[in-house]
Amino acid sequence: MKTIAELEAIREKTLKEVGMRTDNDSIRVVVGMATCGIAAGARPVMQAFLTETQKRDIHNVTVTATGCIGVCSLEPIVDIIDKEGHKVTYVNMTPEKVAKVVLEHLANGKVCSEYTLKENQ
Amino acid sequence: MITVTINNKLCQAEADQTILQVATDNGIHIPTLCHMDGIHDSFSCRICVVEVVGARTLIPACAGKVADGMVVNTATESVLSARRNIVNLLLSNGEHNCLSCEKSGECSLQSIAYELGIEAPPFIMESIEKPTVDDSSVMIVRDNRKCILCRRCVTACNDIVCNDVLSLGFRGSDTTVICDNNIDMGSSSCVQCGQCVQACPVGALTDKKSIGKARSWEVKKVRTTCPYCGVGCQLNLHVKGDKIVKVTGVEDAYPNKGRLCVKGRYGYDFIYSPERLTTPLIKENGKFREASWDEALDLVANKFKEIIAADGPDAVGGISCARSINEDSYQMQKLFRAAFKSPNIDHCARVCHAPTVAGLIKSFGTGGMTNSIEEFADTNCLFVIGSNMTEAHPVASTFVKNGQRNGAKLIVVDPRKAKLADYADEFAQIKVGSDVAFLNGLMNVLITEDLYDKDFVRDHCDNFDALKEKVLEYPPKRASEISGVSEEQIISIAHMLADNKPGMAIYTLGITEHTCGTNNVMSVANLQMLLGNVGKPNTGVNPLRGQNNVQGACDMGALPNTYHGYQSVTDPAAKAKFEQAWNVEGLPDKLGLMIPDMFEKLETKEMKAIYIFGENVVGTEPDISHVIKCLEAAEFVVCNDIFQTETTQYADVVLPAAAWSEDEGTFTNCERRISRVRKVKEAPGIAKPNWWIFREIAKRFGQTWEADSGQELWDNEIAPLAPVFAGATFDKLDQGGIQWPCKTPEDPGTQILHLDGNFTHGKGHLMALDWTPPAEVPDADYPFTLSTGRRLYHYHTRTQTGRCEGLNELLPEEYADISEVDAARLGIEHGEMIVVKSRRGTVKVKAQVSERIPEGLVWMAMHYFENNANWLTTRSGDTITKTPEYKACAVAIEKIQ
Amino acid sequence: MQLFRSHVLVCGGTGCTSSNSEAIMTELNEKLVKNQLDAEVKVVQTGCFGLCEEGPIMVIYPEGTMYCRVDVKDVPEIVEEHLLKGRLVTRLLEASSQVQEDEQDIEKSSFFKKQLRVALRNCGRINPEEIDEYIAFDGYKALTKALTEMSPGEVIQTIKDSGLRGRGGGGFPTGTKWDFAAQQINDEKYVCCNADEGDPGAFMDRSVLEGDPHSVIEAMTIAGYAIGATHGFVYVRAEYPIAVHRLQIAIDQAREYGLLGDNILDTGFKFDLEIRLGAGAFVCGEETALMTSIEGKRGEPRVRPPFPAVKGLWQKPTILNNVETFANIPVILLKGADWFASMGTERSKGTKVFAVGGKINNTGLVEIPMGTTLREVVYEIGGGIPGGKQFKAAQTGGPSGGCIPASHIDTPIDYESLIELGAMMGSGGLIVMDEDTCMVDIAKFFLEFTVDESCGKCTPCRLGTRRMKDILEKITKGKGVMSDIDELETLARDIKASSLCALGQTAPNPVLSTLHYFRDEYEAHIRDKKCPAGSCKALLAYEIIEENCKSCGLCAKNCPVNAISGNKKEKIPFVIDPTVCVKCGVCFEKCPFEAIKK
Amino acid sequence: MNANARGCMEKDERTHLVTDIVAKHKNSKGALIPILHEVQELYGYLPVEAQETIAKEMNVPISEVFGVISFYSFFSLNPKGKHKISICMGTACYVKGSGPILDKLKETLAIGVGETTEDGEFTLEDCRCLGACGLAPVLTINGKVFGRLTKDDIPEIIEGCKTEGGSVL
Repeated sequence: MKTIAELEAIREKTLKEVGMRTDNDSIRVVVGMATCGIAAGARPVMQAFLTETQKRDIHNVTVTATGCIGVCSLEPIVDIIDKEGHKVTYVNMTPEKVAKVVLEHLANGKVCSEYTLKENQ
Repeated sequence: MITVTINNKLCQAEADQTILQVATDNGIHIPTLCHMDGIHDSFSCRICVVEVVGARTLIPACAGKVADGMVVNTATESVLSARRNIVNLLLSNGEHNCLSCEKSGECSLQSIAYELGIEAPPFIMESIEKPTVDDSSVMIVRDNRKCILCRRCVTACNDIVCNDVLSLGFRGSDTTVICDNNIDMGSSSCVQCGQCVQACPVGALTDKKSIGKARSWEVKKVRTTCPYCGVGCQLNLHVKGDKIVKVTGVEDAYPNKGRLCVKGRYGYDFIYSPERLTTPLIKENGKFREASWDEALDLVANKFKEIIAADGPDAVGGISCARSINEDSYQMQKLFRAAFKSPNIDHCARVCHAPTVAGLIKSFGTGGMTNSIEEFADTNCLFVIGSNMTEAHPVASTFVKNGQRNGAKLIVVDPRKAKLADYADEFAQIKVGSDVAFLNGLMNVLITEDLYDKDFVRDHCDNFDALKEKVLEYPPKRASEISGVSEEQIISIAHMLADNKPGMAIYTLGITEHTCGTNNVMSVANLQMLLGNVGKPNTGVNPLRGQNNVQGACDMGALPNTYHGYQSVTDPAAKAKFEQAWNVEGLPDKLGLMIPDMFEKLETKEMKAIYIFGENVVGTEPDISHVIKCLEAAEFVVCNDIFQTETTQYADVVLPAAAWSEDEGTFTNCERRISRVRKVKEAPGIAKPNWWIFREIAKRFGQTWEADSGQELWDNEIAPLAPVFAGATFDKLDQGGIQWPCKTPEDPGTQILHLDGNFTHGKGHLMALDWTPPAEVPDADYPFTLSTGRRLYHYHTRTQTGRCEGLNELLPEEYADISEVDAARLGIEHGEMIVVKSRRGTVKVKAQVSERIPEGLVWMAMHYFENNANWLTTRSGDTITKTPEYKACAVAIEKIQ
Repeated sequence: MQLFRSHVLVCGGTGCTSSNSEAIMTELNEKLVKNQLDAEVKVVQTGCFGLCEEGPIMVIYPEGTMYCRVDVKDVPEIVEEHLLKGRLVTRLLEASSQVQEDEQDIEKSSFFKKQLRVALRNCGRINPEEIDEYIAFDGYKALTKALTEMSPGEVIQTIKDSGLRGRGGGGFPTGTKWDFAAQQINDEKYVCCNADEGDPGAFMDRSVLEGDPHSVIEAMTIAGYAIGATHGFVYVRAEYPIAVHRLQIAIDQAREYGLLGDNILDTGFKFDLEIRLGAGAFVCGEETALMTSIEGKRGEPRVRPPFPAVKGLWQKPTILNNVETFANIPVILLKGADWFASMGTERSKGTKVFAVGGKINNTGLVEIPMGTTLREVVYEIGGGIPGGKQFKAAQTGGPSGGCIPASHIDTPIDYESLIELGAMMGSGGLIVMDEDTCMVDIAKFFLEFTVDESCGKCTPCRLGTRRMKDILEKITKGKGVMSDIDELETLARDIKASSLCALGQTAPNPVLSTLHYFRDEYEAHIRDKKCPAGSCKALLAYEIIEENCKSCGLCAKNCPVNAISGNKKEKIPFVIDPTVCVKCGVCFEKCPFEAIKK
Repeated sequence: MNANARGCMEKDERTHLVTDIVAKHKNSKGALIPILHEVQELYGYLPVEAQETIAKEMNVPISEVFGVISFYSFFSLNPKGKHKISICMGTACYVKGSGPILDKLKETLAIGVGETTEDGEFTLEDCRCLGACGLAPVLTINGKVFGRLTKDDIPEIIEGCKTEGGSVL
């Protein structure tokens, strides 16, 4: 059982991890895994992130799931958040697109603009 | 008190009343379909909607509670429009044809359509699949085309009689009423009580036997009392001409509050059987010939005179009838005592509840049920021992089930897992004949754990120390060893009893039909006294009597030890009183013979003549071969009956009697309620009321008895001569039943005996009792215990039920119930013919393999002659009352190779 | 053979060599040795990558990271950051790679510009299977505050002051509901959460459970504290396996952290939750039916009063709120009633989530402050109607609701204005319809739904809705008569007035609403035997526009009943025989020249 | 025949599992529906013998068990086909044309809604909103989502189920 103080400690610690506003060295890949996302194919997309980063031996990436952001017609949606807290949203993702995003964005820090929201509206 | 305005009328109301109640009280009509007064409402039909000023929608009057200042309009255009639409929708769905409908004239839908001026529905709902007619049940037709889904039948089945067969299936416009898991009614677990039919406001459920017999406006309703078990249900006979065309329960009447069982509702047509006796019969050369009344009565009178003259009055004996009216039993005991001067009068209470009368008189001072059936439904604990209520007293069992569902703890103690056990919180599967040990075990826990009602015991009971000393010999361990009920369960039941008060004990023949029957009864009384459960509402010792008027036959003095009203024959004052009243001298002042003794004396020729009124002793007495031998040994046998029976075959004279519904009189049910029995037709041929027959015989003994009707007998003799009935005049009985004692004209009767612990004889008597085993226990040759009883669809030896359309179909033959374990061990298949034999006889019967039977037990009934259990039963009887031990004898079973 | 974790390729082509790649190589090897990476990393000098103006170039495999314009003094950083720690050295990446965040972050897109995420604050933001992440975003802070700083009465007062109203349909004030239950004296009370979202086209509750289950758990616990209940049930649609799974994980985690159970946060407060699966009955969204269903029975509604706050689940005082309502609770407690009340309109406070679907470009969930206009939702958030079609109406409130026609597109969305228009908020389905949608057909669609989902208990709903559906079917088949409209209106009024529960009382709304705004469409179906939207098959007549027909014969080839004739070779325009045509629409779909009209 | 009577029937292995399921839930209030969910998981539907076991073990009338099963569309009284096709009839899907797709399914499979093809391959159901409105109109086959459909996609999808023997689905 947690005390109120422990809860506060967890809050601070996790906020740092999730918030990425510190010297944390990880990039977060957040895949929308609500029903709409999954129906649209989010599972293979998430899997592709895991295999592609493994294949490329990229370790500083955390792949995690989240709920529905709301724009269901653009699912599967993936956010990539770098250590400065900058967020890039990729939409209508597929495993094929993931391979490219991993190489370009994760390995080379170059946004694949053609898959981002802006290009897909 | 609050004030409500309905249709501009100011109405006074109580705060928790519904709009419907207030409207009805004030003579304002609001139509309803699904509403069942006083019972759970489903609020589903919506026909009773009314306009409440200020409300967003219309409000159903059956659900809406009144509030002070509320303004209600019951017939505005919006209300009428909603009603019209509902009726149109109901009419447009299914098929409603009033022309041929049984319900026409008393159909709620028809009345509402009439009220709203709807001739025919303006459209037909074609999109709904047409419902079907389920004709599979023996007694009930379900015409789903007429069903309006008001759910009253479902409520009746589940919430009133708790048979849980009907339910609603599916959803939306597919919703239907289903039986079990949507199978047809005939294959379902329905016990055909017909409560659903009674509840149906339209023609969707009808009694099959009534179809085409009469239009509703052609019948008159005659209220009477059921001719079957001791519950004494109040019936409305629907009569056209002299034919009963239908039977319904009388709503709001005690004890049944409108409920009936399959026999009560559908077992009425035996009176119309072509096999009825229509004329006196005299046996000549082994054959019966018809005779005139004078010839037959002269013969009987002369023969009795002759024997009495030769061998004294002790050489004649009489067995009265527990199915006929009180007035008949009174007249027969009067005949024996006043005319024959013989003390030998008894009746079939001897073979069922004599231990109840003896035991409860000893414990409490009065030999009747202490409380009432209605109280079962709102007590906190129900202790049911040795009672197969759902089959033998179905309507009483509904109140027990209601009680359990209302939150009472239900404890069922029985060797068989009877149906009632399915509803129980605790079911103790006791070994046959171990009741005293089991009950002593419970009392041991109550005393050693200090759970008993010390105040009650101190203030209202005596002999506690002896009881305590005795029950201390029965710690749970020993009680468990004898009864087969685990120690833990004995302890937990004792706690349940102590923790849930008030509590009622209910028993039937499982307690009395033992060699220790009276002790069993007193043991139950001990338990209730110890718990302080006597003399208060919802408590007491409540024996359910077997036959419709067995309480009455006891009350009327058809017993060898008392005049009517339990006035002892050995009391000189009583003797003097009756000598004066009856204008005779030399009434016998000694105890008469009990039935088993009469048979023995017939066998030994010490008794010469026996007069059997309405009893089929060749079938109901134990050890049938012996009974036959005794009757054959008799010099003269007279029977009053409505049919030829196995017993009348041994008669020299058979006198044809008026049956139920052919005479005016009274029955007394097991809760001491005296209810009217009414006449709807004449007896067939020249058959006569029994009281008339006895009076005519008395006339031939030179006695002139004035009373010339049931009413005259009651008002002029029975009531005035017995203090306990003195206040119960026929006029009063005509307005509804009265529970005795009813001592003065103002006395409303007594629902609860021994009120506030004031027992009839002062203090309640606690009895120190030891357990004794049954007289005949299994051994190597006869390794099974046979126990007997009654099944739902028949009554005794089927003299009545066997002549009712449908009942034979529901139970066409006898079975021997055996356990799955024994069946598997002996290789007996369900439905296979087997042999059951005892030291007294052998029968061939179909095996019914049942999970409800414990290993080592065989269970049979006495409905069919050839394989009647009584070919096997033992004559060993209760040490005090001689009631035979029907519940235990040793038998062997064999597969027929 | 030695296995290397990484390969570093350094360009040895002329361009790069001239920009000092040799020195880089030397420095690289030196630093690898120093960091004891020489056994893991192999340095390879390669030929020209062909990007000489970006050179010298260094590529690191297996990642495939390409560093440009690498200087010798950059090498230690590359070794320490990238090879040792696995972090990119961003400043050496390709120049064009800078994140243009504003345009790339979905939350900054126009879809979100008008939105305000309160109930959905954590959805799409945290990992719902990690309680720590919820805690990080102030999760369970409201519970802590309630348990340690507030009395139950103060909690209820805050909710009352916030003006929060039930998000599941009726819009009853949440604080008042809680107050009723709190006032009951009983040894047992229950908190129920309605997650049996059944409106066809609404899925915000599922989204919250899938994206932010802890917010519901936290809110229900707060509710338990406020009314004095120790047990709660979440009634979820069985068709929501992911939501159920995540919720169960969340409950387990909360229990493990002592945020559910016997002694929550060591305050002595006791509360626990159970999930109950629905089983596919829309009526179980009605509160009394839902409770009957939790009790294990047929989900039929019960008559009210008594209200659930007095006699609810197992006859005990019970409050029931839906998921979205609960999701608002923790924030209200944290940020205060005033903050919440500052959003929205006079009588409708806060935000509302809508599931926007149908003929609209951006389908999905939007959360907007109450009072946002329908136009803003459709055109600014939803991105307009696809294919340049005309907005015809929006249907809100599902089978209980009605439609808002184009003429009222500037209506602010809140409880009162929707009801005024004959629609309702409902649980928040918002279906956009364009000129191709037939309003009679839509009304029929909803009635079909109601007929399917009516529990069958009360007569008006069981049979009345069916009758209405039959009439609508008749009309869409071209068999209607004008009096059908009157009958529909009478039936609708009587069903609304006399049904037992809200399902029946609102079932006629889609018909009344479409009749109100689109009566002409009904009349066209009945009088002219025409479906103006061209949607009701039976009323369609297909015709070939002669001047458009190129006599390609594709229509005739695809016609299943050979109703089309013409001559391809002789270029005779094709014609449809209306007596044979079964109106299947294949020709219409197949014609490449838009030569067939409905 | 008396209702008490019953022969010694062979007990199906699954009957024991049903008994276990009931035992697990028996003491919690309102247990019937959770039990039905688990038993349906076991059989794929709710056969009569399972209904009987549940009624007996829970000591509730079988009419109540059946009443509950038949009330809820999630529970099935009949076995389902190998491929369970559920077409979403949510408003979003309907507006985008799930009606014609359902018609096409009925035509292709020659069965109605709620029915199973004679070969036991396909069961056709309509369902309430699947929540994949972004992909409307959608259907699922054994849980796998097919979105943005037109009725022309149907024959191919059905054919795909047949040829792949359902293994990929």
